[in-house]
Amino acid sequence: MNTTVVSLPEAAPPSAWHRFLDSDFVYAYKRSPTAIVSSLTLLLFVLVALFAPWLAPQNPFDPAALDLMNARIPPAWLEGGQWQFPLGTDGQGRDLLSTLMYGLRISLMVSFCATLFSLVVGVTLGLVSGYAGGRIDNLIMRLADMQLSFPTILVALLIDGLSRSLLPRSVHEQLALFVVIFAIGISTWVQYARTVRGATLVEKSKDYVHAAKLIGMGPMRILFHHVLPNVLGPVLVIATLSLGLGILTEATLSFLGLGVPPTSPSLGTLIRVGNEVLFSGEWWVTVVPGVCLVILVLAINLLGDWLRDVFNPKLK
Amino acid sequence: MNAVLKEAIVEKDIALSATDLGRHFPVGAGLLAGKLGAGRSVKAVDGVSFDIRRGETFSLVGESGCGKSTLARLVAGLDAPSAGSIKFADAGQKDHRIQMIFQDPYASLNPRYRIGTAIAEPIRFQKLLPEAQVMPRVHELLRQVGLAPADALKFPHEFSGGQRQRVSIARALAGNPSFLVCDEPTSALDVSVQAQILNLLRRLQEQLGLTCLFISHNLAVINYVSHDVGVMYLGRLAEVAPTRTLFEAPKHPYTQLLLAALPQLDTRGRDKSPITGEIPSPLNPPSGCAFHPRCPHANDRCKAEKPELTAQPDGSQVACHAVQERRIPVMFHSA
Amino acid sequence: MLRFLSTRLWNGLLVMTGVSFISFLLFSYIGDPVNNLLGETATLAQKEALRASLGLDQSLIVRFFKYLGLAVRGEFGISYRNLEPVGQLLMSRVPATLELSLCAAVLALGFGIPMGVYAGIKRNSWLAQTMQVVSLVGISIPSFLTGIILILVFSVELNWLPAYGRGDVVALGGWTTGFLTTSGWKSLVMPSITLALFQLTLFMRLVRSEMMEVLRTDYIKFARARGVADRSIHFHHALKNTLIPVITVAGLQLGSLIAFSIITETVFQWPGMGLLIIQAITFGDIPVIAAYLMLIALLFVLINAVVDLLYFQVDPRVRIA
Amino acid sequence: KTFTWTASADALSMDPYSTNNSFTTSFMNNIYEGLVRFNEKVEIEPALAESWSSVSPTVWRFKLRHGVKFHGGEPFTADDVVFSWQRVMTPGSISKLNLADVKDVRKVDAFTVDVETKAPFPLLLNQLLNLTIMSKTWSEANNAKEASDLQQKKENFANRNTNGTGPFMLKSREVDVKTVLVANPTWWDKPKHNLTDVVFTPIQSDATRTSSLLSGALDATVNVPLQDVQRINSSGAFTVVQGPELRTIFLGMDQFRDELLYADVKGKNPFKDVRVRKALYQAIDVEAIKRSVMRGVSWPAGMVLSPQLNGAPKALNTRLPFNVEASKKLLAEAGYPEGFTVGMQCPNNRYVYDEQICLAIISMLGRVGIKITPQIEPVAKWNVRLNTMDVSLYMVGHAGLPMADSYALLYDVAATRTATAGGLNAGRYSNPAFDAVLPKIASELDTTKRNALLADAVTILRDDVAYIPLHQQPITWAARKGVELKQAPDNQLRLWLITAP
Amino acid sequence: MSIPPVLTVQNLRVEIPTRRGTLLALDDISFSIAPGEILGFVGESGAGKSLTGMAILGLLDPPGRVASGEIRLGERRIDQLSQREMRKVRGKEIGAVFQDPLMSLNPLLQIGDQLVETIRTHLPVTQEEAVRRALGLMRAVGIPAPEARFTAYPHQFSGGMRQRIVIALALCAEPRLVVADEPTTALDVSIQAQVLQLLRQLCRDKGTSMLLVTHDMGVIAETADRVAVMYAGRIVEIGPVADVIRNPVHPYTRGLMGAIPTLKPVTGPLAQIDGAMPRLNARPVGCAFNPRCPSATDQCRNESPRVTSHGPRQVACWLASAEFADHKELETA
Ligand SMILES: Nc1ncnc2c1ncn2[C@@H]1O[C@H](COP(=O)(O)OP(=O)(O)OP(=O)(O)O)[C@@H](O)[C@H]1O
Ligand SMILES: Nc1ncnc2c1ncn2[C@@H]1O[C@H](COP(=O)(O)OP(=O)(O)OP(=O)(O)O)[C@@H](O)[C@H]1O
Ligand SMILES: [Mg+2]
Ligand SMILES: [Mg+2]
Repeated sequence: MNTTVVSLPEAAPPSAWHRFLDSDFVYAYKRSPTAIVSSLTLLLFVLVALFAPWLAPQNPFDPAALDLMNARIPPAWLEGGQWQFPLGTDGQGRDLLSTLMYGLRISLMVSFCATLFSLVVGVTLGLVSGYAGGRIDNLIMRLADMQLSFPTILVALLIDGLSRSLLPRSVHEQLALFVVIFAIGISTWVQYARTVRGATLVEKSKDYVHAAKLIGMGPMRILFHHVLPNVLGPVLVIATLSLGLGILTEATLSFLGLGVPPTSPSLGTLIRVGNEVLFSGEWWVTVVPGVCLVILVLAINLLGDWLRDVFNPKLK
Repeated sequence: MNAVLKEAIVEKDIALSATDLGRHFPVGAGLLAGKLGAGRSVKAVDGVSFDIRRGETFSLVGESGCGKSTLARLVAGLDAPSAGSIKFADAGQKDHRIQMIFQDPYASLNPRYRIGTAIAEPIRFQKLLPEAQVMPRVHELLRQVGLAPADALKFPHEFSGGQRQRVSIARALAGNPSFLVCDEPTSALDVSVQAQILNLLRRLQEQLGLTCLFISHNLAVINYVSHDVGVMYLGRLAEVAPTRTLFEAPKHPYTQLLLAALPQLDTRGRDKSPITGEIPSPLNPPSGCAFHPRCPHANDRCKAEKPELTAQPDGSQVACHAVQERRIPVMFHSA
Repeated sequence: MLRFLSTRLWNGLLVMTGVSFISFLLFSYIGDPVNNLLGETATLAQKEALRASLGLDQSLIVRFFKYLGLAVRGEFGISYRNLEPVGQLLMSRVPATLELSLCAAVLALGFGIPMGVYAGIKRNSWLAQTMQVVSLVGISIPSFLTGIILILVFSVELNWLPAYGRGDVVALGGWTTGFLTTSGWKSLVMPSITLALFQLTLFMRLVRSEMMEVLRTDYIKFARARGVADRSIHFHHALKNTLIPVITVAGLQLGSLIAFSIITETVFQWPGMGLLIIQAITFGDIPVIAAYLMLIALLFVLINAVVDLLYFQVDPRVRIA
Repeated sequence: KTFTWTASADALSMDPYSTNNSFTTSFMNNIYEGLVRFNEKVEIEPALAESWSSVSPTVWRFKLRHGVKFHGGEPFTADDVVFSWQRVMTPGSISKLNLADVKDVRKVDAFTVDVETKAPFPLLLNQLLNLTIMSKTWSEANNAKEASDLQQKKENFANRNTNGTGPFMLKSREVDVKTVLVANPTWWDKPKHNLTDVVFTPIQSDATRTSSLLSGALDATVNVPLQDVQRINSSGAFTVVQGPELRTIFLGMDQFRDELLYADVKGKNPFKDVRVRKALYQAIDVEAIKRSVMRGVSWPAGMVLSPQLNGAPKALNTRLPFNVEASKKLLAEAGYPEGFTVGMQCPNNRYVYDEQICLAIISMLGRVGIKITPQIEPVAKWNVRLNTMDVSLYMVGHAGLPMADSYALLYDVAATRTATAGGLNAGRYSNPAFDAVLPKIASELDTTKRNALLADAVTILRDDVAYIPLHQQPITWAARKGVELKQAPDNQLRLWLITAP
Repeated sequence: MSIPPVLTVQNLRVEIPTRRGTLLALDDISFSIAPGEILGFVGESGAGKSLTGMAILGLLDPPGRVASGEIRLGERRIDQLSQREMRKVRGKEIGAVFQDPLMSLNPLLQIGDQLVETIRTHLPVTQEEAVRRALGLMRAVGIPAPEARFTAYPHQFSGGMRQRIVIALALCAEPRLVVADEPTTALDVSIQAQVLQLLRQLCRDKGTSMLLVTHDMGVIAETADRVAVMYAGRIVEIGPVADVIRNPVHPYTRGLMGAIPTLKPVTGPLAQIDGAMPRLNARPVGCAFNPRCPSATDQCRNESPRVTSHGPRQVACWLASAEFADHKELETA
């Protein structure tokens, strides 16, 4: 067994933060331009999304603030552009820059929630499946097999339909967003479950788990206190990558008309709408959010890829 | 069990007695496996009986895959036997606690926990001490195993293998065990570190009066820590004897083989005629005495009939037809 | 082997039953075919009459068992949209999808694996890094956008390739193929690239990381220590070992290529199952949706079995001694 | 000449009775013909019947055309008409819904038939458009005596094969891929077209459709997205044909429930108050929608009827003025000075720019304080909403087709909703005065009187602000330069009128 | 020295650049192996035993590299050969056996294929000839019925059998030197004895030299002619096995000998060297062993000891001369 070389200062043990700064992870990070650029890009996007209401010149979600008179103004540097709308406006008279900021917010939110949701579901099922084994394991894995045969779009339809018939009317309006989140989330849990199950199978036979059993610890506590923290590495990588995928899936669902409501457009919705006007000369309506989406997803994917390499114990 | 033996050990208190212990693993998995498959199983442990006296160390030795760890897990209660029983003399009493030290020092500590937390876990979880006394006790334990109290804040990866094994020992002791199972605690360590750990274990056992089940594949290590030794071959006990008896008068051909094969510092140039043959697969064990394909003394009875442990005059028990029939010369140890 | 097959069969059955039930659930919740059949101006009485005649007014459970009973016999009813028997309809779409998926898979594997091997061997080279980033750009663009951009460039501007359809197809028995005509091949280019892009990146990255792992194993080191040539080490010793995870992933990916090429087929008007299902969904063509889901589930069950058999082929360790 | 064209969807079936999907019907009109047909101005002209006369208020006598042959060569006679009537009444038929007022069709002699209506019915000719004539011998020979039935397990022969009398004959068909027609050399009418073959390939995606046209693979496309018009025009090789459709787009309101489903007003329904409805009306600037959303191509509407629709009172096609102040005032009078919140149901793939129009309206209503919770959904789901009256404020459109008549539209849209009436009246508008006028229109055989009655009915709707009319949307077709498409406001491509260069 | 040694390593330094500076993994390693000789390397985990073997094979994992010193195979310098030339040396002139037989064989390739490929890489023989040779080799390493097992896969063999095949692979081209890195550590004692026996016999028959890396002093005692004891990247003591075992000079070697449990009756605690071997990045100034050394002097704490020769033995310890003086007395006495 090759242990990694770690310096052992004999003085007081370093603080957690110091240890973090001193870790291989941070070291690898500092040496990877890709990781730095992509994480900074992502950070920028996240900040913009978080603070959109304060940063955006206009609130594109407030229909009353929109004026059809301002529809289809090209970006400011083009002929007919106005500096009031730096990136131009769309067919509704929405300032594209503001729409973009808000769209980013929705996209990230949907993708983040979907990822979180599938992560929680997938990790829990994976842990239980791997730890319990036997019939439960078989059942969960068959569920996973089933999941594979359902396209996200059908899942979206099913969830939408089910929630409509099961939930009271009064909550329907807020549903659209959740339906998308659920649909995307449900479609990706299998990956987590399988990975975590595999990792759990490895971890549960490790002696520290036995040691915990010896003092009479129950399976749930062992799972969540001992096993869980040790299987989170690959989960983090999947989560990062599926964050990017989630944004694309949401865009695709929007393309099929099943995405988030058009009054609160996401990047995907914006592209879908822009996609329609690709021929008409108003290229900015699609190019601006398109480029933004590609950069965002690319940043996430690059980061995820890098994380995967860093976290792969077999490449240490 | 043999009447003579029972008398011999009556004055000493028996802490654990295992009777006809067996653990069989079904081969293959799946819903229909049991119904459609042949229902084969690996008899990892099969018909094993032994006693451990209070405050003493019973050792198990044997080659890889012979079922040592399985037996250890059964004794520790991590696994349930498919046959037979394990009886602890003080079972059910408040201070009956079993702890275990594991083979792989790199897997026996949760990498996410500071070792202080790891050592404190048995105390906290079993509420052995009020919270205020937990950390002092942890520090005390660390000192006891030769580490510094300041180490409590470190993570396992900051320690070498030997130090980790000390931490494991500290954690095991933290649970105030009345019984300690050590599953090859030094086989992953270098000799110089092994010596440290062996010395430590011996000292602790003497100081705390622990009863131990000690497992190793190295007879020399066994020699150093145990009172009684059991030699396992393919899930069954081949020979059980007090340590000195075993080393000076090994009776089972397999025991003799093990002793001969162990590389020794002073055996330079000895051109041993090594035992031929491979260790059989436990999936497909030989009939009769499992050792017969490799045994120079095997005859038809050995091929057909499983030998049982039988007591010998010098206090050892041997499961060998050849020994029973005195087909081979048998030495006896005179204490 | 027998046990293996029986377990597979049992698991497959379980999955199929589950899928059929869930897909059946879809029935009641994804839109009402009656509206599409009758037009929106039909009166309530007319709609009720049709609904009753379609049996949609019965309880879910009754319909499920009726449906299952028929489905087991291979009868899925008649499509609400086309009035064709569903089985026949699906089967008529299978060739298009399979040919497209096949091309995409060949592209993805044919380029992805060599690229991955290269990136794995020369992980720090300029070309490998570029391939990494470019391939990531590839999967960061939604496929509907990729499709449209390809059409704009190669159909509208350059006029090289047809924007839609399969071109001329030749019927061979019950199978229609576009492989035998020039226009068939031309039509395949853009859709298969669109479909392959994502998979290509996936395979490239998978092979890369597997390759990097395998190259660190002891047996590769030992092969080097025996003086085995680099080429043999990379392509004989290492590649074969990377294939095991690739097979698993390739199986699943082929499944999803076949099952979920909805977007690509819609953009290129590719007359396959993806286009069919999206139309069926829009129309509420329940029998088609249900049969499609069963078919896909069956497909995945089969693919799983094939993947396992391939394991047997590639990895001697899983062959039961 | 081969003419290749596309639309966004395929004809659903080749059996003309199996559906009343309007695209399928229009497609089938090139193969099968009825006793009468529409010309490009959507006016009735004789087809398989040469003339007709009234025998009694409820019985009409049709003289059939001589010398007409089916594509298979069988001569056309009265037997075929009677057979077709019988076939259209079989359980699987959906066309029969559009022949609800016909009671019976009887043979008088080989070239004469009598059609009996259930009551005096002026619109019989329009309704008979839906009775396309199939060959009796062919249908019987091919076991297609009954219309395609979804309950059957076998496919109906007529679903893939045709034998009509029309200008084109079906040559081959691959569902959703390609349908090829050839000109009928023995057509009874003098062809105005110069086509020999027609290739139809449906393309679902808007962008792909336009791309394919631009790439030169197609001669013509219908359903051109408005935004692509400029690009198509600018290429120089294509012409765009645009005109108003018969379809009027309007907003409906739930005027039935005592409390709206999706509103923050509890205990009462603001839409029951005409002032509120009027306030909404006046808050919407259709001119702005026309200019910005519709790219300058729409025809703002003052009533739910298109002025081109048979019998529509053109004079009433005037809008209430767009006036935000007036709107606010009306709201204040009605007791909602601060406005209220209400859900709005819109399709997003049904009408031209449906989603965008709704978004624009939401923004406009926002200015008078009416906050909208949008519920914008694909047509399949939106349909269910209309069907189940799960609406509060909703967008809907109607063209009065297939009869292309004002009465039919009013009956669907504004008749008090019962099991058999008001099929599209999802808001359940109900006015006894209006309901009283309707039957009079239905049976009035005198055109002038009928038109006057229609004007009365429309006036009631306008006074009630039963609906908020928006506009007629454009039909946009495009074709290679030199191809004459002959667009009609019913959005049907009549192949027999097309000339290609 | 009349017969020139097969392998000469002189002042070998191996460095591993890491993010916390460059580690000196092997420091000033010098030794040679005579034809037919078995040189054992012992030492604790991480002492640099495997690294030495890998450096000789030219297979250091990047970023590790030979920083200075030279390695000669016979007369030829091999530490500066290109990868291509080195490949011809590996397998042909230097064979290798690694620790884990399960991991050393490609699990997806048949045993026969792996043998034939290796033979044909180095020897200009036909396929049939290669197969014949492969079968011969399998027989030579004691695999019964080689024809039947030719097409078997590694997993179908037991650990001991696998290690025999690994040995066969190493000996394919009859190399002059075999680097055996812990060839028996993963095996059970009874199997270990068989494998050691086999290695010894093959070397004796063919006159092959061997560098035997292990951490089991017992194995060395039974197998090797000479032994080198490594500690923290340096050779602390090297000499004939019997001498080193009987009269360890370096305090570390002495501690090591005392720490090995034996089968004799236990008299007291095992000799114990407190502490642990320092990590490469925390090597103390002076002699690396000084913090654990019971007799360390100020010199030990400040200066790294030079290797000094005492007859057939070389020791890197400031106290060695004094020790030898004592021994001399003892021996003469
Ligand atoms: N969970 C299990 N399922 C099936 N077989 C098992 C299981 N655990 C152990 N075995 C089998 O039981 C036998 C004994 O295993 P065990 O781990 O007890 O051996 P061991 O003596 O501890 O070996 P080692 O020295 O390698 O640790 C082995 O053949 C092993 O393959
Ligand atoms: N790539 C590397 N990066 C950093 N340190 C390394 C690297 N490779 C080896 N080392 C270090 O070099 C030292 C010598 O390693 P080596 O493998 O030669 O030890 P060894 O004596 O063979 O030990 P073992 O008995 O565990 O096999 C160890 O401390 C190891 O951690
Ligand atoms: Mg074990
Ligand atoms: Mg090593």
